[in-house]
Amino acid sequence: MKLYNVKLLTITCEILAQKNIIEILKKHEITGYTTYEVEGNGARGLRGHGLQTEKNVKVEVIIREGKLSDVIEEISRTLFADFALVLYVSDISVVRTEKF
Amino acid sequence: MKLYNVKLLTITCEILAQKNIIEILKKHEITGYTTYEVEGNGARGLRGHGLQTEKNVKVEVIIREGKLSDVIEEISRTLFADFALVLYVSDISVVRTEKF
Amino acid sequence: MKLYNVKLLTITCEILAQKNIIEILKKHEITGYTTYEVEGNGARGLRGHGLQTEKNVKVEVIIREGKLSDVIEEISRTLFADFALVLYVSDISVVRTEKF
Amino acid sequence: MEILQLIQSNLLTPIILFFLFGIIAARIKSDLKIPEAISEFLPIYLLAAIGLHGGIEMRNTGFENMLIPMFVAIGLSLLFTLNHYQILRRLGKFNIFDSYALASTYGAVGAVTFSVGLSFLKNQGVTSEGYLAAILAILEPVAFIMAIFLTNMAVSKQIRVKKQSFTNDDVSDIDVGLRETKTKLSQVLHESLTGKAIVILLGSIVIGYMIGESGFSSISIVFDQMFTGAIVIFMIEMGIIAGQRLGDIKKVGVFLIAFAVIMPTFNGIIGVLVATGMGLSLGGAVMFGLLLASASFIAAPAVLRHAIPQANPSLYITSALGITFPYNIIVLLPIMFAISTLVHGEGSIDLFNYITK
Amino acid sequence: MEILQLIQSNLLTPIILFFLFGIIAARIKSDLKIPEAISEFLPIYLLAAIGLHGGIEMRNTGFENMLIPMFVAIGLSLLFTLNHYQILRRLGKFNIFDSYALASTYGAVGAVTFSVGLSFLKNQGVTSEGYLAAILAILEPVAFIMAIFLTNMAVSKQIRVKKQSFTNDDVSDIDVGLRETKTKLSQVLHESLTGKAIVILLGSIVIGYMIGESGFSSISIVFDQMFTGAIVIFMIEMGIIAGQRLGDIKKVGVFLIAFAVIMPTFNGIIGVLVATGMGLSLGGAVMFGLLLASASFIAAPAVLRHAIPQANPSLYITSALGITFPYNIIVLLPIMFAISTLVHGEGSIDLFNYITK
Amino acid sequence: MEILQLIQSNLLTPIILFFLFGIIAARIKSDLKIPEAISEFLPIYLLAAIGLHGGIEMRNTGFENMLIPMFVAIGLSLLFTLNHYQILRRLGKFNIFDSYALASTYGAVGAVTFSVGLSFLKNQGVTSEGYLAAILAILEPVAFIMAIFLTNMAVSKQIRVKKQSFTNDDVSDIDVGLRETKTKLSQVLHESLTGKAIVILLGSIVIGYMIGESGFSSISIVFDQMFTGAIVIFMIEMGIIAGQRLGDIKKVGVFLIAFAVIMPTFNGIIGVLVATGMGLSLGGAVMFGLLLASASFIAAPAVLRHAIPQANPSLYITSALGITFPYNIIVLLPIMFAISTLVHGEGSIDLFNYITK
Ligand SMILES: Nc1ncnc2c1ncn2[C@@H]1O[C@H](COP(=O)(O)O)[C@@H](O)[C@H]1O
Ligand SMILES: Nc1ncnc2c1ncn2[C@@H]1O[C@H](COP(=O)(O)O)[C@@H](O)[C@H]1O
Ligand SMILES: Nc1ncnc2c1ncn2[C@@H]1O[C@H](COP(=O)(O)O)[C@@H](O)[C@H]1O
Ligand code: NA
Ligand code: NA
Ligand code: NA
Repeated sequence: MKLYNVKLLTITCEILAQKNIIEILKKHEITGYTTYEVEGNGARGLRGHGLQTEKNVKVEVIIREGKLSDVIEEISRTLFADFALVLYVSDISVVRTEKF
Repeated sequence: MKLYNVKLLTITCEILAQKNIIEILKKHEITGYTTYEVEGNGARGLRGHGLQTEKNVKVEVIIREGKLSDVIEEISRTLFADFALVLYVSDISVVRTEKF
Repeated sequence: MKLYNVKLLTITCEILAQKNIIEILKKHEITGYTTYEVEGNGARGLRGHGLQTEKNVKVEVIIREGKLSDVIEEISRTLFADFALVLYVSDISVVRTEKF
Repeated sequence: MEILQLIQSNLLTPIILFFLFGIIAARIKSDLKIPEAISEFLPIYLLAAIGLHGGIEMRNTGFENMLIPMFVAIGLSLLFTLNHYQILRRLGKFNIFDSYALASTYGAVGAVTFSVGLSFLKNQGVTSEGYLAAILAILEPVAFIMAIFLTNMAVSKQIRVKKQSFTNDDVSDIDVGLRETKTKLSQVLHESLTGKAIVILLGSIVIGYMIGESGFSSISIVFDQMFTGAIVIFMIEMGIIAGQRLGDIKKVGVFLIAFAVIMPTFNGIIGVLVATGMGLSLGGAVMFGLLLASASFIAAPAVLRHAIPQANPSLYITSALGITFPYNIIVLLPIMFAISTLVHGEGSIDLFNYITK
Repeated sequence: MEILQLIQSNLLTPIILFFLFGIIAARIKSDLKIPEAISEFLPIYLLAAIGLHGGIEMRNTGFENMLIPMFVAIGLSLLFTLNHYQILRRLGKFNIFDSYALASTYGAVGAVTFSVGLSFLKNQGVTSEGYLAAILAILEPVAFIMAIFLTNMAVSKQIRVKKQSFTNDDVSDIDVGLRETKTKLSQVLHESLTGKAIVILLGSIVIGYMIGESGFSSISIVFDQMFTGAIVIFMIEMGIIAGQRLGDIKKVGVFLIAFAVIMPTFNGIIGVLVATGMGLSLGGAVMFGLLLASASFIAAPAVLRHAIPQANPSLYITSALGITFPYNIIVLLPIMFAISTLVHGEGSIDLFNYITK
Repeated sequence: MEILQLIQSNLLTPIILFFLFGIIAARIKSDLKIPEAISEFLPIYLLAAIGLHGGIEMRNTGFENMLIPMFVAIGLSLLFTLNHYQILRRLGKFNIFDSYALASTYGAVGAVTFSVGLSFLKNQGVTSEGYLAAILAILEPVAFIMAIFLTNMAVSKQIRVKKQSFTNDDVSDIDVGLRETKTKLSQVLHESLTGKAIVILLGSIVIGYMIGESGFSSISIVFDQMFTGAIVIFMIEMGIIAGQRLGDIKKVGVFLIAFAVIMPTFNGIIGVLVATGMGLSLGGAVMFGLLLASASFIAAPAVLRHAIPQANPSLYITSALGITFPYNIIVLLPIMFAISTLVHGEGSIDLFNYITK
């Protein structure tokens, strides 16, 4: 089975920033993503206990290398300052590269 | 600590395909896997809202390179056409290679 | 956007071992991590059904290569024997390396 | 005229209003939703309550007279499923998979619709035969199993035809295909019979039968008095989900929209008449009609996605949940009640009571 | 003296005791918690119950006389929000973002506080005007919208000032900024109005109005009789969350602590007096005061985090939930009740009944 | 003879039937399950209800006479735990870790069993002393703490022995080991005392005591009348989990199966007799016996997995939940009721009433 190299962008952030992330993705014409709620600890303290709005969410995006940089740049610029947020990139391989 | 290279196969699909995936894994004598429910968006639209049966699930399998190709091939052949499904492979390292 | 290479340590284990993992992280002065509940199958059988205490959890830690080995070593030594547990390491890149 | 008044009076019950409210909430894109755990629990609760109630009734009245209605219901369900298939395939020009999937969705029954029907009757002060809960349980898998069987037959035939026209290279593949078909059918049978809806329903019927009224008293506040309130909460979620699907209705096409309204009306009215003919009570005939009129939207995706994965799920879910369900509980239920009242010869009096009430 | 007795008697109700219990459980680091699905569902349930109740009352008593109290409430809420802002910005030296966020948190209303107030009155055998539920719904977004509008005005001004002092390179950026501001405001408006709290509350009021007492009877066990029990369960979770925040109280500073106690007292007492002046009943005046006294802690983070992301959420959540909420339900509610009793000229008799009870 | 009739009559209650139903559902591999949030919430609810009830009773009857039963219960629990250990280690040939884990699982108490017991008595129209809820809370950690203490002593001894036989290289390691043991014990103590079960139970007892009957009335529908219905729902899930474990019973071995039946019988009957000797009522003696007979399966894994991680959890969970729990609620409870009736000298009359009822 031939596999093609693409990137996986993973964003872990407070749940109220999810909408902002999805909007940024949409702006860059990315409509494929996977999300799920998580708990966590970081610079802004323990998150995921207490009020519903204080949970974290992970957003995972399989993305071509070409779009990656722009998306990361916009997330960094608009969200890093105000929101609890961590992001990272990994190398992955997929079967159907035309999907991404 | 010596680490050994293996593969991580990640399948994100509609929850009703989970059983099919697990069966394919079993057929290839893979009994180790991790699953969790997620939401997502893709070619088949927004998933994870509404009816229970319209959620997505992620299935993660730590797997030796040897078996990888066959598993991917069978999933592609039997499920790609009918189910909302995305899969990717990443390189990982583990401590206890005998477990996989 | 300049990206920096770090490691992602992923631990999948029974939920009652989560506290032990977090303590080990704390001991190595790691306070950033993300956790979420999962189900799974492995050497200790199907987990995630039945009693609350029989679920699994995934703990993900973005970590500098320097600390990685010690953390893995301590987890292996103290928890491998008694708990259902699997761990792996992947290569990732981040924007703000000073966070980790 | 009276029917319109019945419909209007039904519209003003909390169950219907909260359902419509849910639809509106979804249309204005509100973030309102009933947490998953609650909306997953409520059908279990509703089925347990229905089952207990049915079981207790059966203990009181015996279940000898249940056999005929049950077999008639099964027969009608199979007949209707075949009928749906012909209509969808011939007139609707749907492919074989979608046709069978839709045919069985409408041949099967809807437990939520049944709950609403019971509440409707309660509201009218009318009772129904307890064994109808048992028929609900038995009817659940019938239409699916037939549709799946027929689909697999059709597929096997296609494969066999291919086999003859191609070279022998694929023979083993085809054998595997045939074997898989059989496995699938027995799997679906097992999955259907052990599906949570049937299991909790049958279990509760048996338990209700064993404990009777006296054993039930200690739990009647939870399993009887809270019933309508629980449906109301569930209807909010059903409304939200139906509302989210309204946008997809255009995609299902005019033919299916018409099918989703006309077919249940036809099936339901026949059900009421047949049931009356078999001697069921006014309320029992309504519930019998509702069984045949209702389409499955909770069980259907779970069963059909495995059994006929080639069928497009948004067709059968959208039409069953987005069109037929609202139509059934808002419009058809009062219509069937009026018809049943009429054919039970108590028309004038009952309707009068109802309207003046 | 009598007020102390009222407070003491209020302290010994299950609602308050389970809230304090939750705080203690959090402080001793117990792993007790109400599962998320339950604590997500309970506010929806409480608002539905409040709305239904209010709607039914409005059907009984008409809602002509609701208009004046409503506009007065809106006016007071806007006035108070501006007042909060001045105090926080001038005296408290908070930055513009935190000031507006806090000002609107205290200008907005708290649905949970409202629920506790209704239970308190029920306990006293006192009723209140049904339309107050509608005022609760209408008041919810008012303070937020104003604060967000003013914040965006201020930010735009800052940007415009920058624009004049810098080179033209950033012009397009600034235009984008201004456009984004407008989008944001209309987004917040839409999000507020379609937010689950308002939607379920308004929906239930309308439904309550349509079904009336008779339609409600079938669901009154769930939506009326279980109300206080449900609040009790919710208060355990509220106590736990408040308890977890107690540690952060030091961080909010003495000024904000004082603000979080004095401001609600001031707003609430004015509310009681104004309401009494407008002719509201004893209980109605208490609830009107409570609307103005209460701070929002469930809606606030969801709205403000998007609208004023620069504001520090732990400031407004901690002060509203950790200080004002306990103060309001334990201390201020009985105080307002005593004042309302006094100004309604039934002081001696009612208080006497209350205390001897 | 009468005991068989008691068992049979107990079998036909909704609680037991739904438990058996859950077992069957699991055995036929149905996908039925109670959503996690609900089954996580129900024990909290049940303990709150038990606690409130107990607290109100204690307010009515005083708690002076609670001290002796409490200390006797603690004494018996410790004694039984030691006894279990000897039997398991000597006769059962289990290793030290499994022996202590199992010994304390059976020395500890089961809150769910206690709930079922209360419902059983309610069903019989018999009351029990309110302070037994407090004894339930106090007894919860006792057996665990002793077992953990003894396990750690044993491990330290082993390490010390090793230390003498090996070179000095490991000394620091051993010191660390000993220090860790102490930390562990104090951790377990803290975790046990702040564990959700104890916290909600003690808190509710105190609140029940403070509010009394009159304060309880507003929440009695939720915390009293819904109690049995809530247990029924929980028992479905318990049945499912027990059913899933039935397959593991072979793995625990004949010895442990016998232990899981004989030991509770022995402990329970002694409990009933001792309680009767101390002057507890008919129902109180049954509940006292049940406390001693019951094994812990919700608290046990959470405590023991941390404290004695070397022990195999499937041994103590399977035997406590899969064998002892069903045995206790189906067979032993009626037996203890019969014995208590007998030794309370009301045998003939009560049993007669019971059976003819
Ligand atoms: N080192 C890390 N490894 C994994 N996840 C992290 C790490 N640091 C932060 N996070 C996650 O990112 C969220 C926001 O981080 P922060 O902005 O540092 O509070 C945290 O709540 C965690 O869920
Ligand atoms: N580009 C992507 N990145 C991450 N997840 C995706 C992506 N595309 C699809 N998915 C996930 O895979 C599921 C099925 O995708 P699809 O078959 O394209 O509808 C979606 O619901 C998402 O959860
Ligand atoms: N090969 C695998 N791939 C992914 N997850 C695994 C694998 N093996 C085990 N796991 C996860 O790790 C948990 C503990 O594994 P074990 O100790 O083998 O029972 C399982 O319940 C799974 O969630
Ligand atoms: Na049907
Ligand atoms: Na306010
Ligand atoms: Na015991």
